[in-house]
Amino acid sequence: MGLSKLNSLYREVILDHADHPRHKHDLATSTNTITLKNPTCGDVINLSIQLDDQEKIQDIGFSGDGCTISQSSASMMTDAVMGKDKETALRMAKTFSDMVMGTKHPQADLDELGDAAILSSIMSFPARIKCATLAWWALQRALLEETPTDEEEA
Amino acid sequence: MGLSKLNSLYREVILDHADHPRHKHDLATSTNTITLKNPTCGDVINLSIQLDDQEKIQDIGFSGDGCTISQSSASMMTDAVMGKDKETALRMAKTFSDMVMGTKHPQADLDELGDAAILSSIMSFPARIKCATLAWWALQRALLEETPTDEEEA
Amino acid sequence: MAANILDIRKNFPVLNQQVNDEQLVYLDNAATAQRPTAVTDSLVHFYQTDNANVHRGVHTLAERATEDYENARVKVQHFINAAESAEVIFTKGTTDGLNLVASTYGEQVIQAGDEIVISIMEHHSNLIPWQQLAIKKHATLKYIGLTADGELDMADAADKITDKTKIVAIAHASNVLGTLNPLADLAKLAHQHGAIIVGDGAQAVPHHPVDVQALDVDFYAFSGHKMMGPTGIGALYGKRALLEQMPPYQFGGEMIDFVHQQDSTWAQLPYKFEAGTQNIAGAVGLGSAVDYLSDIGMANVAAHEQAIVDYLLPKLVADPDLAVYGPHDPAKHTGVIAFNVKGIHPHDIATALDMEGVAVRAGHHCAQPLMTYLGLVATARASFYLYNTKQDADRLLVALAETKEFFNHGAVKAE
Amino acid sequence: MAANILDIRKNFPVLNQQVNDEQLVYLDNAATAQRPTAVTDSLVHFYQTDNANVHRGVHTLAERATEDYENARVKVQHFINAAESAEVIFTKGTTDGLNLVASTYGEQVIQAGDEIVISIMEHHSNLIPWQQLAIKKHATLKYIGLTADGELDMADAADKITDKTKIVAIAHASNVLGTLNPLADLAKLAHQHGAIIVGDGAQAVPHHPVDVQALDVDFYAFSGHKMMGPTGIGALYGKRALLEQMPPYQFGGEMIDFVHQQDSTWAQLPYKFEAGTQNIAGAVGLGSAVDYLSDIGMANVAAHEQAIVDYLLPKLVADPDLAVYGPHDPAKHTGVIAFNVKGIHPHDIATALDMEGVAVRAGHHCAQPLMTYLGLVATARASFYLYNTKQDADRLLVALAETKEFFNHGAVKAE
Ligand SMILES: Cc1ncc(COP(=O)(O)O)c(C=O)c1O
Ligand SMILES: Cc1ncc(COP(=O)(O)O)c(C=O)c1O
Repeated sequence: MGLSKLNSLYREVILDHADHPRHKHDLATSTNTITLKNPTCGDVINLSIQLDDQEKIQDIGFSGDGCTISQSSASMMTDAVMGKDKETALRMAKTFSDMVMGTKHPQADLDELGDAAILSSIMSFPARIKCATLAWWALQRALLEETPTDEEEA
Repeated sequence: MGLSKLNSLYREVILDHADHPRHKHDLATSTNTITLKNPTCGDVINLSIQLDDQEKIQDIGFSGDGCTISQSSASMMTDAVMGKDKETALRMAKTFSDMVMGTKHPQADLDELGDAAILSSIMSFPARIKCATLAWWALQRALLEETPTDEEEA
Repeated sequence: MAANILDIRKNFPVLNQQVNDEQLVYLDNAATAQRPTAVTDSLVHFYQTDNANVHRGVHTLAERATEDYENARVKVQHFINAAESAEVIFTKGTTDGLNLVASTYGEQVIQAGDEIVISIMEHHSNLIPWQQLAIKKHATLKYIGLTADGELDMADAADKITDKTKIVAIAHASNVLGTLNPLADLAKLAHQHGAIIVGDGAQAVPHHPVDVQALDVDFYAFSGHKMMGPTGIGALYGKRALLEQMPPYQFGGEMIDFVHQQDSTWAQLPYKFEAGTQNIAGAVGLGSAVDYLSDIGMANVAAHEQAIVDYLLPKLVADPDLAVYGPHDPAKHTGVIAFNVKGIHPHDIATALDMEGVAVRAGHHCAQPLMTYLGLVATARASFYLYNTKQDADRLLVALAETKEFFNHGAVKAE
Repeated sequence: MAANILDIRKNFPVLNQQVNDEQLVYLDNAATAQRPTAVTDSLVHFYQTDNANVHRGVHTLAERATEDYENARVKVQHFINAAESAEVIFTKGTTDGLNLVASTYGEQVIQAGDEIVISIMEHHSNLIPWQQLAIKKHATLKYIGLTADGELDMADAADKITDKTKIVAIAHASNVLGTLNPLADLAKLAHQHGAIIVGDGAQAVPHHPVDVQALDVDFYAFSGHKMMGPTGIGALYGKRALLEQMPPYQFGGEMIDFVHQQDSTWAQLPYKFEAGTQNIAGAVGLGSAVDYLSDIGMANVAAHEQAIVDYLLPKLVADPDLAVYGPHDPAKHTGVIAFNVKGIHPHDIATALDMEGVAVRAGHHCAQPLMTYLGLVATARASFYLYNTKQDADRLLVALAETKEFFNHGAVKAE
């Protein structure tokens, strides 16, 4: 029956991240923060990052509301980039967005994403791709210190 | 062959009126005048009427440019209304426009139109109905002393 | 009706397909309806026999195409009971029609300090044109709120509509709350204050008998694609006296009388508002959709949908895991049903239902201010039409139950 | 090409009919083209398999419809060689596209005293929007004239386009004179003076290879129905940098990011300019027309039409009873041929030719200022497309000879 196919999207690990999101908390201090909204569905993410002197992600946390995919993606993203330096994190964001759009990447790049690589399954659900990318997009823009337009700000 | 069907539209009498239009001249004096243009094709008619004290059409003349149908219709119209009183002429204009739109009229009304009644054939050529009605429309508006909008004026 | 529903479904080949290995249940009719073969046949027939550009053409195909196009206008006229066909302007759709009114009539009459009154349940298409007009003209945009059970608050309407109000613009039927608003009463109210009223008929014309003269609306816009017609066509009704005083909306071929180098004059109604080559085949297809719906009878269409609502709505309302928006009384609810399931995001619901072959929409339904007003970010929405059945409603109920099961523990267990 | 023209004609069932007991010869292609079965099939296929509203829909049909719609955009992009698909905006047609540019970019940049330069051969759709903008903004509308043989006068263009010029808007191909204007040269000229250039591609895209990047036009509008696509769909190309700085044209669903009660923000390109439900099936059909033309190859389409012009034009020019407008050199003339017959009004010609099954247009061709400039009120116009043949040209010649005969004495004798 149809619902069994859902398992290919909502893998156990995804549901687990959604139910028990990692790093879903505020940071005491942060060097880079951003709030982004997905206009299509209204999902929101507030992302805070603490970079150290070597531009390494010393701490990261998020808050916000959204669907299983966006919550889980944010959780997996924060897990994956914690402790990475800025450059690496930006490369991972690029790998992720390429991956969900179907652009091929070396396996090593995908491995670097950790749990997040599992979201390549989103490709079969085109309408949900934005749900998966919101967190990574926020990461990228926070690190590049791009200010969101007024509108994207919650 | 196809062209023979043209004879049903371009009857001898119609071609004759177009080739030798009656009353195609200016009037020395006139009580009612109008200039109308058919926006679709640019055809123009200048119509001058001399009404006497009893509101009878003492003289009528037209000038202008247009297709066979519009020229011939103007010629037949002026022939038909010459000497008629204003009320009769207005009734004839109504009969004519009803006729070409396919609305039934008593035979007596049609007879009153004289040669012009032959233009009922225009019904089978919907795109040309306006060519036939321009002159009658000018008559009506001249008699009712409606000023054309700036634009309709040549 | 119930007797021949299977015959009706045969007219919609698109329904006869599997989606994700399940028989399709199409419940996204508020977004767009499906088209009967009569409509697609009319398109193909037009293109393969009469196709030509309309008006001004002297040749036979042009005459036939013109007749087809103008006949379609007369069909639409009769369908909404407009006084004359010249009051029916073909547009691209509801959005196009509403923008036309805001950009012409609105531009002309709204001045600084004037008020425009809309409702909080408006679709963006009947909201942003007025919002932007108000911003541009330094006018005030006021919102009529809702009653506790999700209907338009008529007491608030009586408060908000004042002598300063120049335009009232209201959805005839809501695309979220499933309400049919009392447009005739609102028209009376608007007219008492010297305002005109614009009806957004996008969700009403496809599903209910509509009589623009009885409603006494000044303008009324709707879309072909939501009433089984083609995409890219719609109609705007306007009262002649208003249409005549308005400037044109777009400029180009067919809408002129005379064009000089430095000025131009405009054609008579309705052509003044139909610049350039129109969606001729689209109009013909809309005419054929009107024929199809008229043959069935709009009262029958409405009754069929009401029967489904009577059956389904109480079941949804009774489910403690569900929040159903709009009135809970089925008699006050159209076939547009927005809801949320506790703990499951509407996008997840829509994806899950799709896996069961049930097509619903999830999101803000182009009604963000309404979402904000209701304290929501999004909802799921199932919307029904003539070709839907009680079995479709059952399929929705079963799929919803399975979706809840899946997200609560099913999936994890399954892996 | 010549070898398979009969195969091509089989793709156009509408051509296979009798009109007034004669085999139809359709020579009104400049008004609208006919559609191959591939296009009507694509419409029916879309409606019967994928039909749904696009974007935001989570369910399978919505995903398929979105993919179909966006694929069509990419096809159009490649057809005119736009740099990216986001630079292709779907419109209702050329008129809609040109009005969009005048109402957004034009509104934004034109100020009192500025100049807008167009040509005297413009179609009303590329004339009145600029004329009305100039009137509204107290700007000056200037017209580039013609050379003695009916081509755009490039010396005059160099005079008229000055540093005060903000917008130049020119037909790529004339719908009366049968000229292909040097749009790339005009673009260079406009850019040298800091102006932008708008190309009206309505008569060019269907018949010639077009590369908007090579032309370096800033905007370029065309219609689907003149290039074998459905009615009610067209495209506007615009350079990203310009499109991004422009305000939206219409307001409604799909073109927003966030909507609050008193303000809103706009979606990214191209959606910012696509308010409300678009002509989704129309876009799919246009994509299929693009496929059809691309399969044949636009160079082949142009060559086929040129061969007919090479054959026909000298014969028409040689007839002392005919006045043929535009260049008399076939190499400089497209398949759009406007003419008059001495002593016979063009409407009478068109009616007579129709009796012979030959469909031509008569009138001002939505180019009244050009008619005035040429000292005419109207002309007849025969316009050719891919499916026309030299035999069609012969049928026109014979019918013209018989028409002359009829009006000179034939009919009277016949009665
Ligand atoms: C040169 C030119 N520009 C613009 C148009 C207007 O196109 P549409 O009527 O499809 O909007 C036409 C069509 O007649 C044309 O020939
Ligand atoms: C109430 C309402 N108004 C307006 C619209 C806009 O209609 P369209 O997208 O066809 O222009 C819709 C369609 O979603 C609607 O539901």
